[in-house]
Amino acid sequence: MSIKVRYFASLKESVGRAEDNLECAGLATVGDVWRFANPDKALPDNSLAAVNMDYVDVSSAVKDGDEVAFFPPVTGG
Amino acid sequence: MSIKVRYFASLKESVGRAEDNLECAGLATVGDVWRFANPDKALPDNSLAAVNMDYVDVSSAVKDGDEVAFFPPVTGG
Amino acid sequence: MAIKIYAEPFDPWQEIQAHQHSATELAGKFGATNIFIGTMRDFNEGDDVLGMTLEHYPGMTEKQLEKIVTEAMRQWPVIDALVVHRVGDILPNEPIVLVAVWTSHRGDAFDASRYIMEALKSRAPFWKKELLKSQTERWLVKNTDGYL
Amino acid sequence: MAIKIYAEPFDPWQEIQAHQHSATELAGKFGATNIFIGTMRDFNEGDDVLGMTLEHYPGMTEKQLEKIVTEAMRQWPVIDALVVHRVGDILPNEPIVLVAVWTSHRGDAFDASRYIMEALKSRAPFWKKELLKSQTERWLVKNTDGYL
Repeated sequence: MSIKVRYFASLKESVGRAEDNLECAGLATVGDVWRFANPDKALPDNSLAAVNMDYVDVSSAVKDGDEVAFFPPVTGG
Repeated sequence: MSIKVRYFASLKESVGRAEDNLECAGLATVGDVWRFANPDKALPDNSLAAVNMDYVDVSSAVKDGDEVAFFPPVTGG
Repeated sequence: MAIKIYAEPFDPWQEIQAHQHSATELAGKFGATNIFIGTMRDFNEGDDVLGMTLEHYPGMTEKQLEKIVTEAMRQWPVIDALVVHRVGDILPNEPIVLVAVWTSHRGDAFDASRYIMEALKSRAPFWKKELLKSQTERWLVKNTDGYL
Repeated sequence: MAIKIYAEPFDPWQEIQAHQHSATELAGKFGATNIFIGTMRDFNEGDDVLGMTLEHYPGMTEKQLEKIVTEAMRQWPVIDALVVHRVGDILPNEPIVLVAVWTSHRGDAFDASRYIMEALKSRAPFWKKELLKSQTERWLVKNTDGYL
């Protein structure tokens, strides 16, 4: 399966990348995507996650073609 | 004592005057002022009253030189 | 704080900008602005309305509005506030009232602006008389709670 | 409904007027407008701030803002709404966000405008990084409740 992973703001800086294009098998959840892309780094506690631009929990399912994003609490407005 | 009385909006139309300049004695309260100026007409129930441009009850005292106003509920904004 | 009563139509955007530019102490210091504008509609209570006449009690209007804004500034950390109100003959689409509040943080701007509007609606001595399409006139009897 | 994301400075008064004029269905029909503007300040948390960079998640930003405005329109009788948000490099005094809501009655305008702002603050994917006078940069960690 193909998963596009995107990182924003301070989380982008701390992982050192804006995105990953994963070709992988056996990733069931958003949490699995993080662990596959960042095996040596835990997802920071207050992080938010989105699949295809909607907010989700890390336990949410992912499927082929999804865009998964990880980012810190938002500070707009 | 001299009391200036002012009427506004629908109350002005129903009393038929915009103001009265009373020269009188023995008027103790705002209610007295109304009754002296309008002996044949009761102050409508929902009316508001002001003395020197501050809201008051009809039982409030008046003194020489006061400007007393009577008007219906306000509808600005 | 500025309180203005106009007998002629006013442009709310020009009023706000002029006030913001003249108040040099605002520059760089406010983070939040809340603005309320009340505009005349061409219908009310099921009837077509051609126009409106707004009567007021000169002097008492300004006194009550200053009191209301002072109360708001005591309750919330308001940096500056502007209230503009029309009187006289008003046509549909014309602004009737403008309230603008400048604060550091958004919660205070919303709260203070709303406080000023609600207090103005219940205490500022203005009275509206509508001219209906049927050519009859009618006094508005009472302000609503803002949700009717 | 209109949602706009600008990488350049915008004039909130022009945005509101342009929207109001283009939305011909508004003419004569709205009685209340509530507007919130968030403006960059030249200080924050006790430090002098020279500027700010606003990062966002293109696509998700628009999707979330549309969702928020749609929620507001479902909860209150909103005639029209406009949301404008800056991204990129921002200087003190520049507007960051504009929310404008047009309704028949004032209560709905205040409620819907505030709902949109609070939801935007907690759900729209924007992130601010401040450049301090000391030349250090810092990410804002969390939006406040609006009263800090």
